[in-house]
Formats: sequence, C-alpha cells, structure tokens
Amino acid sequence: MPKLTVEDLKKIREKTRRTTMLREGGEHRAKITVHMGTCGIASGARDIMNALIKEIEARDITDVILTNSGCAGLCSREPMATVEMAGKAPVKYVDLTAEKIKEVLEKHVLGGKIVESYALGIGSEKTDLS
Amino acid sequence: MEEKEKAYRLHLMVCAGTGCVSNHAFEIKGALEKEIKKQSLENEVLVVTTGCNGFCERGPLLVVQPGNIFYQQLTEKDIPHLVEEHFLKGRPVQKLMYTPPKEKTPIPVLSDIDFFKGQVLIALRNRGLIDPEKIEEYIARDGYTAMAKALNEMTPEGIIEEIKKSGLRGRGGAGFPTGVKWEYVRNAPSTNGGVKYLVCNGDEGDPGAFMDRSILEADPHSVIEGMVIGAKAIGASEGFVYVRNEYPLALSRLNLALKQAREYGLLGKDILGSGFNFDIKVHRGAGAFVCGEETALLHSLEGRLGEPRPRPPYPAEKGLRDQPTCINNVETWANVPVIISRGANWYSSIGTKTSKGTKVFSLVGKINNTGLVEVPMGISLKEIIYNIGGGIPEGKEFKAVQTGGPSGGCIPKEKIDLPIDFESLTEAGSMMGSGGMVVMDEDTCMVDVARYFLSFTQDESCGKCTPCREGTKAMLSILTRITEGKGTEGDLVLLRDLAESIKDSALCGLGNTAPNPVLTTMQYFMEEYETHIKDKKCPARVCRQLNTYIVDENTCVKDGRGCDLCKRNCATDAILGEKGKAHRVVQEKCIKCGVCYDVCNFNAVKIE
Amino acid sequence: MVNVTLDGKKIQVEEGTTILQAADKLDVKIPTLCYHPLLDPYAACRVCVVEASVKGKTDLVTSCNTKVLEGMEVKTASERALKARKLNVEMLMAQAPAAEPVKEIAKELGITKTRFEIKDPNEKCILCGLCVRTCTDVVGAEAISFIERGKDRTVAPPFNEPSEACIGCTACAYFCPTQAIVFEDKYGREIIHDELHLGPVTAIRVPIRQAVPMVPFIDKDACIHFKTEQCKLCEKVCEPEAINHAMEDEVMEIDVGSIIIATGYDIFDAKKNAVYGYGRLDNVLSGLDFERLCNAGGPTGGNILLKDGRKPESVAILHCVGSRDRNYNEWCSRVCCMYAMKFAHLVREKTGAKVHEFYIDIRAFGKGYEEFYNRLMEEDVIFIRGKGAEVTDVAETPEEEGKLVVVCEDTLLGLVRRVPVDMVLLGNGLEPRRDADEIARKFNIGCSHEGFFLERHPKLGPVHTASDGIFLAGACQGPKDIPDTVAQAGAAASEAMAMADRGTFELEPITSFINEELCGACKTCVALCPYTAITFDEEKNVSVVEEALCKGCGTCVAACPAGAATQHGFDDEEMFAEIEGALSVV
Amino acid sequence: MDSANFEPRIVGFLCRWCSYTGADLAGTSRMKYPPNLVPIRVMCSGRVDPTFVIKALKEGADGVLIAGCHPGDCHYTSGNFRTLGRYTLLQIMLEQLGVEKGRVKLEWVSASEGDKWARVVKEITEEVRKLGALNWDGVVEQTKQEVAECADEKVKI
Repeated sequence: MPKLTVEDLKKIREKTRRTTMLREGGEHRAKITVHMGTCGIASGARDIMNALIKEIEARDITDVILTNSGCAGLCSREPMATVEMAGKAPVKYVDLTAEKIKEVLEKHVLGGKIVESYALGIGSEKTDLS
Repeated sequence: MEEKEKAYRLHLMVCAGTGCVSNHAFEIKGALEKEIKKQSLENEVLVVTTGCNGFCERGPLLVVQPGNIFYQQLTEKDIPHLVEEHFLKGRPVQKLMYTPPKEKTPIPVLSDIDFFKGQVLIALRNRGLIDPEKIEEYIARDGYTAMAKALNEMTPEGIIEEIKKSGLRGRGGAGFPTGVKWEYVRNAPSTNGGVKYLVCNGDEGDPGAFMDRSILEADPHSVIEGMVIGAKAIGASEGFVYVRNEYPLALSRLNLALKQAREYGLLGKDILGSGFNFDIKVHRGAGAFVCGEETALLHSLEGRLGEPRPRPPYPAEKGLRDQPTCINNVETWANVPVIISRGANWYSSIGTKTSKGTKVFSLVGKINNTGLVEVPMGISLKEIIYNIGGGIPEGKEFKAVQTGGPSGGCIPKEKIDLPIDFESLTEAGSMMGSGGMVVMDEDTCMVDVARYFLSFTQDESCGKCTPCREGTKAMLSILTRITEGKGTEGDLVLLRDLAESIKDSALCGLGNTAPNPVLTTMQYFMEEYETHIKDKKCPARVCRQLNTYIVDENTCVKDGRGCDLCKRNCATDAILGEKGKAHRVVQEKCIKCGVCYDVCNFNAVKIE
Repeated sequence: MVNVTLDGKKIQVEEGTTILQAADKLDVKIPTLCYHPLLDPYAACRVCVVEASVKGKTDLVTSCNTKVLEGMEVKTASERALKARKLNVEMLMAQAPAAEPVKEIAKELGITKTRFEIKDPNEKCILCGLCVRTCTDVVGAEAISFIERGKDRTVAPPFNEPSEACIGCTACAYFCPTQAIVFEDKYGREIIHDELHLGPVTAIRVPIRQAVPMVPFIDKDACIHFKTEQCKLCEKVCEPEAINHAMEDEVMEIDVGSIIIATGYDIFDAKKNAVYGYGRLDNVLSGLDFERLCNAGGPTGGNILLKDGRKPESVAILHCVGSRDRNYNEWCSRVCCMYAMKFAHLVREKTGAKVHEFYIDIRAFGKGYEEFYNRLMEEDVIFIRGKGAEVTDVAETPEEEGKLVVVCEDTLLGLVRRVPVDMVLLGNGLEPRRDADEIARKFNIGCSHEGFFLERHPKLGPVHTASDGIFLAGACQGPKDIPDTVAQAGAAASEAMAMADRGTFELEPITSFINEELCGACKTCVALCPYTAITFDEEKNVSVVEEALCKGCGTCVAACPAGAATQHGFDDEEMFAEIEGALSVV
Repeated sequence: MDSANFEPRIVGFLCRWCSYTGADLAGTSRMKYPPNLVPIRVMCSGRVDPTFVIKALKEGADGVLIAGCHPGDCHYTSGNFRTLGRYTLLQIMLEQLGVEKGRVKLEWVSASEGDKWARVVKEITEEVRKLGALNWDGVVEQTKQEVAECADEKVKI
C-alpha cells in the first residue's frame, strides 16, 4: 500500500463524494426517482433503474441522486421516472425504455434541457410519505 | 481502492454499536443482505454497518439514505416486508418507524425526531454516516485533513495555541484545559532523550457511561487523528490507547483502524511526507474502575498493579516510564481534529463562558429515550431530560438526576434548570465526570441510591488509601443499616463526617468523589433519610425491610376472590387465609421479601 | 531555599523537602504509618494529613509526599486535618485492631474506641504497603504484592502460594511496622541452638563477635543486592559512604621469599556416624557448637541452655568421636581429651549439672594436664571408661523419658550401661582439611596418606617441607593442641625469617640440566617435571631447566630419550661407574 | 653351583629420602640382613633409568632391587609413579630377554621402615639365590640368535 500524501487524501475524498452526497443529502444536481410500484416493475422499471445505475457509474457522475418510489398512480404509462433538477420543478417521464432514460440523463440531467417528447408534464402532486 | 466508486441508489446504514449488536443487529444485516439479493437489488442497494447511532433505546436501528428514514426496533421477521416495500417499491414502512411516547403519528425522518433534533454533533460527527471499518469513508468525511493541516502547516506551539483558544477541557471528568496540559507536557523535560508519551484513556469504568466505547466503535479514526495532532503538539512519538477488554467490538475496530492508518501511512514514519513519526499501541485493561484514574492507568500500562499514586508529580511531568505523558480521554481526542480544521473560534462559539463545545452524555435510567446524546455545553438539564430524553416513562414524576458516574452527585428536580457545564455541576455537589446521566423518578429511594452507588465505589476502590478503603466500607455499612431500618440519628452525623473526611483526605479522584452521592442526597433529600431513621419508613417503598405488607381484605375477596396465590408463594407461611376468603399477613412471621406484593394480580397486597 | 511557616514557626528549608521532613526539623511531630524514611512516600494511610495553604488556596495534603513551596503555610493540627486524621486512625483501628502503632497514635489523638465494625480482632496488617514496596522497590524480588482490591485487599505472594520469587530475605518482616509479617524457620527449628549455625544474622556483620579487626563485611551469599541487584539500603544510611557494592574480590599476586602453610584442620563431621544422632536429635552438640554456646558473645550470652531454654541437669561428654576408630579416622586427635574435660569443667561450673565423660583412655600428656584430670574427678565429674556406642531418644524406662540416652560398655564394670542425660557433647576429632590435596599440589609438598602435610623429616625437619622456602605450622601437619601449634609456628616463622634474612638460598648441587645440542625437542621432560622447572624454549627449540626450581629428582634424566637431560652428580656415566664400582668388589 | 653356597650379588637403587633412610634405620637399629645387596643412592627412584638395571646385570649383578617411597609419599610428589611405570615395562622386556622375573624387584620402603628394608633384602637375596647366578653372556648370545632368526625370516618374507 503506497504511503499517502495530502493530495492522495483529496483524491480519496473526490472519489467518495457520491457516497457522501447520498448519505448527507449534500449539494446535488438532480434527483431521479424511478417509480417502482408493482405496475412499474411489471412494465420494466427495473431495467430503467439498472440502466441508470450503469450509466451513472460509467460516466462517473457523482452529484445525481437516484431513488425509487411507489406507484405514481398512472399505471398505464409505466415505467415512469421523475427528474428533479436542483431548485426546479420535477419533470415526469413516461413510457420509458433503457434507451430513453439514457437520453433523458444525457439531455435533461446533464444538459439541462427537458426531453419534451417523453415528458408527461412538469410539476407534481404534493407528495406525502404516507 | 477501486478505480471508480460503485453507484448505489440506497445506502442502508445498519447501526452496529454494541447496544444494537446485542440486539441482533448483525442478524438484521444478514437478513437484509439475503433479502436484497433475493429481490436482485444488490447492485442498487448497499448495506453499510455504522457505529453507534446513539438512540440505543430503540435498537436495532436502520437509517436509509438518502432520505434519512429512521427505522427502529427491527426484527428479522420485518426484513422481507421492509425490503420489498421500501427498497423495491419505494414505499417507506410506517410501522417500523419511531413514534414518540404519547403520540400516534410516526416520525419518518431521523432529523425530525426530538432525540436527534437537540443534539450538536462534534465528537460524534460521523456517527451513523460512515462505516467505521472503512478508512476511505472517514477520509471522505474530511477525515485526516486536520491532521494534514497540523502536520504540514502548523507549529506545535500553533496547535497548542489553537487548542487553548478553543477552550477545550478534558472530557474525562475533571475538565482540565487540554491546551494547558499539552503545553505542560511540551515544556516538561524528559530524562530519556526527549521521549514523551501520549495516552488515550479509554478505560470507561462507569457502569452507566458508554460514550468512549461508542466513539471507538463508530469513529476510531477520529481518535487516531486527534492523537497524531496531539503528538505533534507535545512532541511524542509513541502513543497508547488504553481500552478495557470488556469492549471487544471497540478493540477490534480500533485495531483495524490502526492497521488501515498504518497501511495508508497515516501512522508510522514520515506521516504524509511531513517528516513526523508517530505510532499508537493498544493496551487492553482488565476492567478495574480505578484504572480510569490517570496514575493508576499508567501503572497498569507499565504492567504494574493498577493503583493510583499521589500527585504531584503529575503525569505531565512524570508519567509513563517516568517521562512526561499527556493523558486525555477518548472524547477529548475525538474533538481535536474538528477544532483544528474548523478553528478555535468556531468551537469556542459553542457552549458557555467557561465550558466550551459539546459534551456527550449517556442518558439512562427512568427516561424514555435512553441513549447517547451530544449536546452543547450550557444546555439545561430540563432540555436534555424532557426534550431529548422524551421525559419520564409512564407519566411518573421526575425526582433527581445523577450525573458523572457512580461518584457523581444527585441533582434534585428543583435544580432542573441547571445549565450543564463543569462549574455548575460541581457547585451543585455533583460533577461532569465522564458524562453518565442517570434519571430517577418518583419511585426511587434516594437513600437506596446512595447505598447502591457506594456499594459500587466500595467494590471498585483499589484499597490503597485508608479513607477510601475503610471509609467507603464504613459508609456503606451505615447506609445499609439505614435502609434496613436499623439506623440511628447518630449515624447521620457519622455519615456526614465520614463523607466529608473521605472527600477531603482520600488519595485519588475515586476516593475524593465517592462520597458525592451521599453528600448530595443528604443535602437535597435529608427528609428521606430522616423518615428512614425516625419513622422507619421508605417513602418510595424501595427499602423492603421498612415496608409493612398487608392484604386489603376487601380487594382480596372482591377482586381476587381469595385466589390464595400470595399464601402459596410466601416462603415463611406468614400469610393466613383460605381460598375464596380474605387473606392476611402475620407481621411477626413476615420477612418482608415482597413476594406477595409482586405476585398479587389484584393489587390487594398493599405496602404501608 | 524555600521559606515556609509550619504551625506558626518560620523555617527555611531546601527545595524538594517534604512537609514531614520540614516538620521534623522543627520537632513538630506528625504521626505516620505507611511512611518509612528509606522508601519513597506512598501516601496511603492518610494519617499524616495536614492543612497547607499556598497563594490563598488551602488544601488537605499528606505531609509525607507533599513538597514545601515558597510561602507555604502548614497547619499540622488544624481542626480539618485532625478530623480527617482521627477518622482515618479510627477506621484503621477497626480494620487492624491488633496493630500496636495504630493504637499508639490513637491514644495520642485521644481515641479510645472505634465506632466502626471490627472484622477480625487479631488483624495486624494495616495495608500500609511497606512490605510490598520493600519487596519490589528495595529488594527487587517482587515476591509479594497486594491482591484483590478495596475491602478485600491483602498482601500475598502470587496465587497465595509460596513463591519461588521469594529470596527469603525477610526484609518485608523487618519493614512491617505492626509485626503482621513474621517469618519462621523452614524446618520449624527454634531459636537457641540454631543460632549456632544459621540463626538470624544480617548480611552485613562482623565475622565473629571477638573479631580482630572489628570491621563489618558484606556476606555476598546473604546480601540482597547480590541476588536482585537492588536494595543498597546500607549505602543510603552509611554517612561516610564507606560501602561499595561494586568492589570485587581481588586476586593479588605477592612476591614472597617463603611461605608458611597453616591451613589448620577440619572437625570430624559427627553426622557421618549416625549412632551419635548429631543433626538428628536435639541437644546433641559438637565440640565447636558447644564452644559457641558457652561463649559470652554467643547466642545465649554464655548460658548453657537446652534447645527449649531450660538449663540441663545432666550432660554426657563423648570422647574419640571419629578418632581412634578404624571405621573413620585411626589416629588420635590429641586435643579432644583435654577439651572434653574443659567442657566438663565449664558445665559443672555454669550449671552444676551432672557430667558423665565416656572415654577410651584419658590422654593427659601435657604439662598440668594430668593435674586437671585429677581436679575434675574432685569436681565430681563421672568418668566412665567405655566409648559411647549410641545416643538415642528412645526411652526404655520411665526415667529415660524425654531424655537422651547414652549407651556404652563400661569396661571397668564389664556392663552395658544406659545413661540418661539432657545434653550430649561430642568430642569431635580432627581431620585434614578437605582441600589439603589441592594445597599440597599447589606447593609441591607431600601429604601423608591421611592427608596431613608431610614435613621434610619427622625429627630433623619438622617444620620444613620438601619444597625449600615452604614451611608448616599447626594442625595442617597433624593434630595438635594450641601450645604445640604455637611452638611449631614459632619454629616455622624463625626458619622462614632465617631464609629471608639470608637473602639467598643454596641449591643442592644435584640439579638437572639439558644439553641443548642433544635435545630433540620432544618435551617429554616438560610434562614430567613435578616442579614445573622445565620449560620449552620455542626460539631455540630446546627444553630448559630453571635450576632454582629444580629439586634434583632426576625423573627427567631417566626419561630423556635423547640423553640430553643430565643431572649434576648423577649423570649416566657416573651412575654406570658407580654400578661398575659396586660390582667390582668381589 | 650349589645354590646353598651361592652368594648372589644384588644391586639396590635406593631413593635418598625414604628407602636409603630406611636402610639407614635398619643399620642403626642393628638389624641383621644379608650383605649381598650393594646400595646405590639416587635422589629419587624416578631417576632409575632402565639402562641402569641392564648395566648392573651386565656388569655381573644377579639381581636388582629398586626401592622408593610409598605411593603418595614421594618427596618429589610423583617420582615413584614414574618408577612404577618404567619398572612394569622393564619387567616385560627382561622376560623376553630370558631374565627370570624374580631378579628385578620394585619395593616401597619408607624412612621409618627399617624392618621392612631388612625383610625386603632378605627376600630378594633368597629368591635370587634360588635362581642361581645370572648367565648374562648366555642371555646376550641367545638374544643375538633370536634376532638373527627374525632377520632371516624377514628376508624370506
């Protein structure tokens, strides 16, 4: 094991930023919620989630929170995901596929431009954890 | 180290402090992992073990990040449901969440819970957030930056100045200013070519205190980092952590942390390229309370009998192997890195005029939220007990709180607004001690409390000096006499004389403080003593020898229909009566064991 | 220097002085229990607490370990100090009620009774730790320590079992202020007679009480320092700093002109002959034991006492123990008859006890000896002609109960007798020293087959030996009494003086020499020479005879294969001529 | 020769310290013993070179007595032990030569043993008398023959 220098310490910190952010709810660019109710899972939400995880890892994105939630109530348009850019209203995407969600990640999350063709709408009903 | 960090959407922070572990936290963890695998979530959800979360009352605990969702009192049975509902389907499970007493709605988010709300985390800054067995996670939370700063950018004098300015005082009990101690050690001449030692006192002997254990379990690197900074300040190249062997988890995590730190070059030769050398050895203590006393600890560390020696010379002058030695408590060391990285000014902005920063207390006894809390100095007892602690269970009335471990004093409810700092506690006849806080309700007999603590100190007295060895024995026998109804009024005079004399003339801190429970209870609850002696009654009905057990014949017949249970359980045939008829106690035969009272299902047995 | 006020009195003391030491200077008495001036203060008994104020801060401190500070004001008997002191003493009274020092301090403090519970009224140990500290810090044996803690604390060796670490120095008992530690002889022997052999003596002592010069020495075998490398207490207390443990035994080489050997004798070890019961039965003493017993500087101050301290009523004295005995030593030891009779006289004079002498025959050969023998008979000493055959404690008759019985054949009466007595004194014979052989080899002198050194000639050279310049004196040459020894020693001294005075000595003209041309360098002669007179000259590659050492035995000459070694007066030709001459006479 | 009338000639090598003094004592004690022995004084019996014995036999002696101090009593500490060693070897040699065993003897006689000296001389005289005169020339002749035979055999081999 090489002996560390002060720079190495910094590097380790950079590398583990994603964990830090996730656990401490620190500064993040966006939060992507994949709706994973029974309906969502049945329509392939797991693929969406896996694709997202893979992509985030591949691109080494450290400032995006990925989470899931229950059924969003629009079972017919599953799989769905909500992208919530920091300080902006959430955007719901519907009828997703792995390809589509990658595009959303690319254009919306990283590029800042809403992919309107997949979007259901902007805004959300008041979420209640119950 | 992996090249790229794996991405997970959920981190499940399983509390693996000793409290939760003994509540089967590891089984919970196993069940979680199994279930996650079953649901094929292993690439999305990560299970992390953390150190003690603090809310031990409610263990085993699980915090889900992101979201800070707090699950408590988990059982293995709950896991499949939890995994499916929350982690797979995203629906947090309400019934596993915390509901405050007297309320009905559960609080899902940890930071919204009263217990956590009032706390300010400095020493416990990483609790529940990192896996203590992974040094990377500590580094990720800015770990070892303070050390880097101290080693590369600061002079020893600068470090000492910073610590002095911060107002940090020893968290082991006496509250000696840490910076001043460091300065003494730095300036003390060493007879052995400049060798000085650094010791971390982890011999947490108080039966009700577990903050040192918790820190070592949850965040061992913070102690290591603090010690390296201290070593640089005083010029030591060798450090010791004295941990009692009753803390196996703390020991194994500490040893692992030391190994990792050494591998990373954060300990050993030329740390971070600064040219500074320092290493730490772990010494296991055999669990004698007196070894928490610094001179006794040093004796034990040298392999000798753990008994204190007179001071001066203080260890700062002549400590381990007769060389200047700096001894600080685990909590003190854990505070050091934060002060260095965030600055003395920030630290000294927390707390009161004389007591800066925060203090960790272990809140135990008759209180709803048992656990470990870190609060800013100056917070009132009331806030701790009612806001953080959630008050007294079963709606009973608060009577007193005993602070500072077995040799601290009892503070009565009249003083509940007392701000917690070193001076106020001492003034009230108690002390900060290591931070034990035992809450007592109306059902507590203060004479019995004094007797209980005395029996502890008597057992733990090393026996070296007469006042402590013989005095605690004498005081205990008087107190026992009183609780058995054999006390006389002369006993109270002798008891006070003894207590004062022992406090005055004992050799070490153990003896000096051992009379505190007696003195404070005599000061605040004298009438209880008098009732015990004059009326031969225990108002709290704790001292059984003073109780008179009688059967309320009405209740016995009406509610219990003369169930005969008491008679059958009475060891001395002191209860007369037949099934279906009223029973009564023959007082001459009664040995006051209280079994009838305990077994009666109809509250027909009364105490007079 | 530091200025302090102690009970109102001002005093200036050196820095580092403790309050106790300062008080001592002012003759202010502070009671102590766990303090000992030779050990580091322990501050455990808390009896020496005093009230000390410095810079307006007043505290109760233990005076034994607290060092005085400039401007310190000490009150040794303030109300606060007294209260703590009294309570501590009172508690100790309950803990160790039999401890005398505690009682004394209590008396001084006016405490008559303890209010605390007494567990063991016979307890003496006050747990002051002096023994433990002595064993650890002074002795360095670390054989005892405190075990358990608090109220259960006691002093014990590891696991409460006899410890191998204990070197048996008894220092712990010595330091114990309350006699809570006592030591006893491993074999259960009691004092009086054991002092003769191993009674309690200190490691520093004078060799014997009438020693000249009267200078103490350190017994290396007994001194703690040489066992554990610690202690050195004697160095601390010796003001003139006369003690030096680092001093080593020194081997000195002294050049002298002549040597007188006066190595004396060994006493016959009566244990060899089990019938006497020596070392097995109490009150059977050897001649030397008895000498020590009745010595005024001895263990009993010269009183002749039995082991249990009683005066003997009857004493038997056995002659010829180990002498005139084919099983042991055949010779007469010459001195025993007379010293045995002296014993009889001493016993009669000091105790009036009945004395029986068991003898083969009385050898009173010297001047006034026979008269002494006659006097003893007038002193009612009973002489029984017959060698003591056995000493036993097995009684056959009631009057023999509890007595020693000497069995012998009374040759005058022709009876086997059993004589019951209280004490048996043995007239041990004299023997050559055990190491006489070694000495003989070293000095190239002979020993007779018994082991006494051989004089050159029994009549003509009674103090000379075969080696010139080496003389004999005393019992090393043969058993002798003191007058004979003195006479022989005088003769030896004058012979030695005469030789030294002459400054030279004559060689007999019979020494050997080596013909260098013939010497084949085989070194046979070098090994043969009993006087190491032949050395080998490596340079010349020949053997060389040092004539001053050569005694002319000619062994080398006879052995030399090259005929190089020759002897003056006895060379081969001369010898051949002598043979021829001797045989030519018809 | 009639053995009864034969007067053997014996050479004695006496150590100066014990045996010679012992002989002296026998003399001063007026002890009677045969006059056949001619004493030769040496400092120590250890000086007695085996050649002395051969020389004496050659010059006409019928027997040889070597006398020294008792073992352990040697004036020169260990000379008599050397004598004993040499004597033992000499005995073997003489036997090979054909000289009877009783002709050469070693005895320990101390200074105080005048009587022993007298006895020893008596014994050896009687023994040698029985053996008769020593035919040294015969011994030499025979030895020469044996040597020659050996030499021949050696050539044959």
